Amino acid sequence: MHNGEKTPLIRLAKRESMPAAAQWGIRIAAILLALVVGGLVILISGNNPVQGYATIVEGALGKTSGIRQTVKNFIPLLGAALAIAPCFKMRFWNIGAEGQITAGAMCATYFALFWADRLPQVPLLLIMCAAGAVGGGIWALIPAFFKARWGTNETLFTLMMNYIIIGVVKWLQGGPWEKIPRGSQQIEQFASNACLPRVAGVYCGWIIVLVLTVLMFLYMRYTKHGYEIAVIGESENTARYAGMNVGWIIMRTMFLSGAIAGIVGFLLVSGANNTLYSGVANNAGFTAITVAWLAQLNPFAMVGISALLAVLQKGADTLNTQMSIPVSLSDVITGVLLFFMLGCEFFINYRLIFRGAEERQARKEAAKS
Amino acid sequence: MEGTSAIQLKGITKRFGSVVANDHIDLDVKRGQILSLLGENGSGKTTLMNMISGIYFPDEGHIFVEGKEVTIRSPKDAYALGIGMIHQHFKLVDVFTAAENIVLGLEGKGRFDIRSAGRRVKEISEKYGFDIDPDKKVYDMSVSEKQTVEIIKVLYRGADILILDEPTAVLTPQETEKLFAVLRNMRADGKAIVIITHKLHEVMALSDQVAVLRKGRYIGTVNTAETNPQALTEMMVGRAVSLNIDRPEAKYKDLRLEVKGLTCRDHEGVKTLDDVSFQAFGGEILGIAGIAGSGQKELLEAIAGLQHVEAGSVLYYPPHPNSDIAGYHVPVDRNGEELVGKNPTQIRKVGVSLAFVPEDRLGMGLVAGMDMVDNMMLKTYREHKGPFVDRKAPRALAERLIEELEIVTPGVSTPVRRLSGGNVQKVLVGREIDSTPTVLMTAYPVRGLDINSSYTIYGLLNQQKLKGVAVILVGEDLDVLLELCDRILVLCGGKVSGIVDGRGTTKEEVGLYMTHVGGGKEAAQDA
Amino acid sequence: SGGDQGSAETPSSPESTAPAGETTPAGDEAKTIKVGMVCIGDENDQGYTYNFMRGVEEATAQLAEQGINVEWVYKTQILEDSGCEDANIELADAGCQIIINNSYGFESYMLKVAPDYPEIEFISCTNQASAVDDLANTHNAFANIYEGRYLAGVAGGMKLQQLIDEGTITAEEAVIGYVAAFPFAEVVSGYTAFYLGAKSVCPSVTMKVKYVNSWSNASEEAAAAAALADEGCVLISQHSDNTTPATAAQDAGVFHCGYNNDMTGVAPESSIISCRVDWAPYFVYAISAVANGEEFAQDWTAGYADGSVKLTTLNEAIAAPGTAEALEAAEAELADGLHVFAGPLSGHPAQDPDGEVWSIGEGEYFAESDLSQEGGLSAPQFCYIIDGITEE
Amino acid sequence: MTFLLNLITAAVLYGTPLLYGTTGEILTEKSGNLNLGVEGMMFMGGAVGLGAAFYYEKLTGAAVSAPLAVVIAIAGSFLAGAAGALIFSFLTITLRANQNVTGLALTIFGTGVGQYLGEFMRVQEGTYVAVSNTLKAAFNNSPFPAALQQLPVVGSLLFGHSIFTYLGIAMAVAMGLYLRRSRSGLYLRAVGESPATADAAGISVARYKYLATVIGGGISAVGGMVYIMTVVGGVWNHEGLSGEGWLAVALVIFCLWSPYRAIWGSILFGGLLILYLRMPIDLIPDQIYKILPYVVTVVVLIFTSLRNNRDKQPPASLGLAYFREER
Ligand SMILES: Nc1ncnc2c1ncn2[C@@H]1O[C@H](COP(=O)(O)OP(=O)(O)OP(=O)(O)O)[C@@H](O)[C@H]1O
Ligand SMILES: Nc1ncnc2c1ncn2[C@@H]1O[C@H](COP(=O)(O)OP(=O)(O)OP(=O)(O)O)[C@@H](O)[C@H]1O
Ligand SMILES: [Mg+2]
Ligand SMILES: [Mg+2]
Repeated sequence: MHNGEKTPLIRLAKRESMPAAAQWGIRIAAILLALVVGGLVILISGNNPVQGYATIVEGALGKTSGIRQTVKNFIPLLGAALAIAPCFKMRFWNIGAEGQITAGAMCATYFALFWADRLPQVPLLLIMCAAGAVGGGIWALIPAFFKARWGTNETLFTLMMNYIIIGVVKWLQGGPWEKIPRGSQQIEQFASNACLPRVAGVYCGWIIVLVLTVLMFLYMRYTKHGYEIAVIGESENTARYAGMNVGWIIMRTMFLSGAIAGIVGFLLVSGANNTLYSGVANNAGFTAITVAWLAQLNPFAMVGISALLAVLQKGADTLNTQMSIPVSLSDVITGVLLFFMLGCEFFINYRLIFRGAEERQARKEAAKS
Repeated sequence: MEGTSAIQLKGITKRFGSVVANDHIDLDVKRGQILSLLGENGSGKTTLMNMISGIYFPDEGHIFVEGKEVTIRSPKDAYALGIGMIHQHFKLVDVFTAAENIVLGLEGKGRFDIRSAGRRVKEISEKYGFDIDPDKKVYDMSVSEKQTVEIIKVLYRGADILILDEPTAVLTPQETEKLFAVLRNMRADGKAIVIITHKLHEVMALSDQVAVLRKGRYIGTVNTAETNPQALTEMMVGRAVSLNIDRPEAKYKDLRLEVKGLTCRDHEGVKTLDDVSFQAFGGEILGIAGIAGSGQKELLEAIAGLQHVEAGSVLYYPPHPNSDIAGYHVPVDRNGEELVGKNPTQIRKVGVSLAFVPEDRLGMGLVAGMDMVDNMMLKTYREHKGPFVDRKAPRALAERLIEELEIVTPGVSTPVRRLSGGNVQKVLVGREIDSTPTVLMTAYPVRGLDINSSYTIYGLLNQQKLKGVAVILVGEDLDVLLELCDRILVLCGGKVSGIVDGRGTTKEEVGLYMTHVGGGKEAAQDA
Repeated sequence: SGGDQGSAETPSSPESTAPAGETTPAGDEAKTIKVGMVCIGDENDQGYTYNFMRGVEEATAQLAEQGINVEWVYKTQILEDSGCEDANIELADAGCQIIINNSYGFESYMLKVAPDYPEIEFISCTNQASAVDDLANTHNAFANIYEGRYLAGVAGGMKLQQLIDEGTITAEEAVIGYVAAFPFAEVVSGYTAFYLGAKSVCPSVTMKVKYVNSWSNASEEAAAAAALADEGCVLISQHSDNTTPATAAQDAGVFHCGYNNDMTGVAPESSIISCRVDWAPYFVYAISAVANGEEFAQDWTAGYADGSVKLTTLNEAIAAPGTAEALEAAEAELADGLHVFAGPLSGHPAQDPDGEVWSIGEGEYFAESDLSQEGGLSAPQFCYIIDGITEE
Repeated sequence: MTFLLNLITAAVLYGTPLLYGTTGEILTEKSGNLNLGVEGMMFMGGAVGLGAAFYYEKLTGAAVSAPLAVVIAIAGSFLAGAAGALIFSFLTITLRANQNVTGLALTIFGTGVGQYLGEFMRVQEGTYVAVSNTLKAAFNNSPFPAALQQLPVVGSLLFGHSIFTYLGIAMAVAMGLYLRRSRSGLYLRAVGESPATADAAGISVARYKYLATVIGGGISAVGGMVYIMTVVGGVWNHEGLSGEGWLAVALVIFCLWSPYRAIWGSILFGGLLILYLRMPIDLIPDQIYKILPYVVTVVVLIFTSLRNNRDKQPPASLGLAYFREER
């Protein structure tokens, strides 16, 4: 444009597509940039950032015990992200995975506490898993029902459901399920037949979530259900027109999502903690939302991103122990990392056009011809 | 003043990704004139106008208003230059009143007084003969009321360069006439008006000049008085096109669908269909005419099982099992199958297909973000056994449609969102026809389509009719309905106000039925 | 004791630990012991873990004088879940000879790790399983904090009696409000001791207890204290971790006795005194035993007289005249073997308020945390709601 | 009677921080931005607000001016929240990131920053970070003369609350008037309902969104400061805010995006928070009692969707990014 004065300094245009390599280049650059900013945060807090990052990596991946704990952090993150994926694909903003995990954990715990003396390990674990799935599923089904029937806002509904179930577990923990002698606010540790066996030093949940990753990928990509979910996510009207029972599919998908979250709950009580408490989900349900989103709902990408966050979590813990850097500081760094990763998608989807860039381009072309 | 340039465009270029929507376009809009902007779908009309009204920013080129070069960065800049645009898709806030929508974005001094704005609105609407309640919420308004609000919005701002993007697509002939009267008034006031429309008779009736775009390029401007529809079409399309619509006579006609006393209500309990009865025959095109919102959509949806039916029945008479729908007259020997109470899948299974093209054509029939393959299987994905979807058959179908219907697309895996309007429509109609229906229902199949694409669609419908399919066509262009349909059913306020023979009726007769139930009788008396 | 809250010198990381040998007095050979500690909070919590850290500080200094260097390794902000198990493993793998778990909920996880490391001594504070488990390397320890609460109760009771004597309140209006975490023996034993201490100097006193069902929830603790004040309580005490009961008491214009830390800094107009456990004696005892290759008790307790329970500085500005003397007298009695839970007492089991009446007569006493008794435990056992106290 | 008055007084005390958190979020959401980072912003506001008052007092010593301290605390917390909201705005408005996810990230970041600042001050001071009694009184006591406060019944009911209650109510009323009656309020609502429409009408969508979100975030964060200075007594406590921000998000739904309803809604929620302590019901365990606010919110959510009143729905574009050239 001529009167360059008034042309906007920067304009935006939507990009058609970007080669996958370039996309990942941008994402990795964003992560590196975030680490630099995070390093500044560490520096300002009066610590050595290089040493800090070395400690994080060393703590999370250096020793077997560290790796085990990293894997332990990784399991619920990946599991919950997988649970969230189909809902988000359907544009159903389920932010209730935290509660669904808790509900599943609660139902699985019922069998661990009251059926362990009657059943051998394998059937007991299967029943606990099923109970967890049903519990999480039902907890997710409630908001889904109201959404399907009356269009009740699911973001806020599922959010509230988290606090409700956590309150219920607090009550069980200090009331009917409290161990004897009373007053401890704790539920008895599970009998050994209600505990998941370990594989390579970590309870076998990691195998389960990795299998779930593949299944979820197939489910979303190749099944009729996956197709229906994608159609509803694009347009409910179209889905209805195609003869899909939208309400039913919403409920079915949410049940499935809740069920997977519930299985994660089962893994947490049976594998990790061998008992139930109100904080059993420990924010995995919330963090998984960022995982699912940053992975663009691709199950395999979720593996990588949950691993990254799990390393950061464990590393933060080491940071706290070894350099007495408070846990709060690692929350700040995690926040910064998420900000950068969220922000960088913009540069993948849009193109910036700077003032005068075109004239220069035009002049160049003119010079050529 | 008259005849001087209001807006001049020089070398305007706009790209969307790899699409060049406008390619070095020059245009001259004069004061005191109505300029029609004509072009096939996707030729860049809307894009060009959006750059004048500040929605988009040009990649290259210069805009002059009153001879001075300007930079329009936002709609605000455009308003400041006296440019107002009424968009193809309404830009109104549903939960606001008319008055609130109208004053939106206006710089104001002193206390904000919505009531005095309401009075101004009343004044303007009285001056131009609109009828609008400033305190009515937009969500309670009909389409034409919404458009009225849009027009008043522009007038309220005192714009003297007015752009209307397909304003008549949703209006009845009477409403269109009213709008044109207003536009002529404004022309007399010395305003510059650009109108985009696909209806050539409107172009001829209203405008002083016609500018034509083709595939993003500017082809030329002609004086309306010196041209005719045939010539304009050739400019648009780039080659000679026949403008006659065929109405072949099918060999056989047999009863396929009988609707009796169909009644539906909407959420608020208002009757959208009121005791509707008619018959549809294989081998004929039954047109459905009516003012927008008279129950057309509900009628088709009720038959297709997408609407809750309060009373009445829809009986389906299948063709004889031994006949392949393609043509032998076989007497119906059954009592008919009740469709009310069946779900859409069951109804589709018996052969009743609905190709519904809503205002937002990607909104319902197709999934915008999915590619052609996935769109092909939208209604058939269940047929295959097992939990997995089969993408082989739909892929083959997509490839066949691209070939047969000359769909322009980079490939079967391009999201249909990226296709142009006409091509999207072909994908949709092509898929429906492929399901070999015995009843094909379609609403506004050519809405917003250019002449060339429209004729392709008409041809497809005639083809089906000749195969013995019962075609039900909801249309908005009476000229087309009169030329294409064997019979025309007219809806008025959810009631059937008349069923006329397409060959023996006139536009006026149908128009009367559209506005009065039983209006036909008066018309008959007059005659 | 409010003055030495500085944390700058607190050894909070391995780096800040004095290198072995530096502080060793001449003559003795230097011994270095590596001790791990799993903490529910960290020293910034100004309450429970902070109090442990002060014990650590003190014990390290004392042990250095004995020629024992302690290298501390901390795991802070550990939740009462399997993270605690991981923390214990990590500390064991890091070569710690002693691992201390500072919160009640840690024990069940500690017990999962202990069998795998028979050479490491595992300590769980405020707990009781070592008496019943069959592991030789698990230990429990808790000081007789009820004695501290009894003394704080005396200071509070003095204030109440003063208010009665001045005519500010009637004898019936001498009501204590108690913000309690959870309904179990440690808490019940504590508030009963506080009540008995107050009653010993103000016979007409009664007490109301409200539970917040959390060890640490600032706003709910404040809400409970405010509710108690609104219900007519004129003195608030607490068994919870925050200072909000003190500030709420000050807002309501009533008095307060704290726990874990000196609270006069935040509520100078209402906080009279606080009591706390001093962990230094136990740490010195356990660590020196390990350093010297000796066995040490699997269940340990000590009281006020042993310096394991302490009072913070009395807020003279608001305390009743004669409080210091009354405290001295009570301390002397405790040293002489006074039983806090002495008869006549009667009440109902806390877990079963409608159950059978429990009582002991004149001259009898409930042997709280008395390891010399058959089945005695360091962890508190007294769990009755006695007459004069109401729970909600 | 006294019981009821006490209950209401306490409900107001606990409701006042929520009132700020909620009205701030209402302003934000009216612009179409769903900022789930309220908890984070309130956390930052709490730490910075307390810190501002604390260090101001430390600098001036006995010469401290209580009203000025209140102003400084408000300004400090507002700026902290506004800074958090600015990050959110930049990411969601300029970079068009997903709002739900960005909000959650802001929660993580904000609680981290708030907690870190609180601990940092604690370590620096080596003791409690607490304001003096003089300042505490300024923050907690009623601004009205004692004579008014001592009127029977109405005295404590109307005049017995802290300055923040009155400021909060005034702000909520002002915001209600702004949204309903002013030109710019109308435009803001238009942006939240249909940014494309607002844009075509010449309203600067980005500017409105930025301003509403940043100011809204600031107001929410003042709630964090009010919480620290009143409810928890002007001392930095280890838990920080314990979920107050999420409750504020719930309250936004409860009051159907109306600042007027937020006034009584926040008092009701404040009451529900503490009711279990003052009106124990034997049949209902405390833990179940405590989830009442959430249950009530769910019920309201369901009822509003059942009634389907067009004027009581969330802003139509809530949670969606806007790009002019998007189709
Ligand atoms: N989101 C998009 N990204 C890239 N290209 C697009 C996109 N949307 C549309 N296109 C391009 O636009 C062209 C035409 O599409 P469009 O839907 O605008 O048709 P149209 O002619 O404007 O229809 P109508 O007349 O009904 O408005 C296609 O060739 C396609 O390449
Ligand atoms: N926002 C957009 N993003 C991507 N492509 C676009 C966009 N707007 C328009 N296009 C493309 O630019 C071209 C011109 O579109 P435009 O809408 O201007 O056509 P039109 O002449 O108005 O057609 P119609 O008659 O269908 O309205 C088309 O190919 C269209 O797909
Ligand atoms: Mg177009
Ligand atoms: Mg167009």
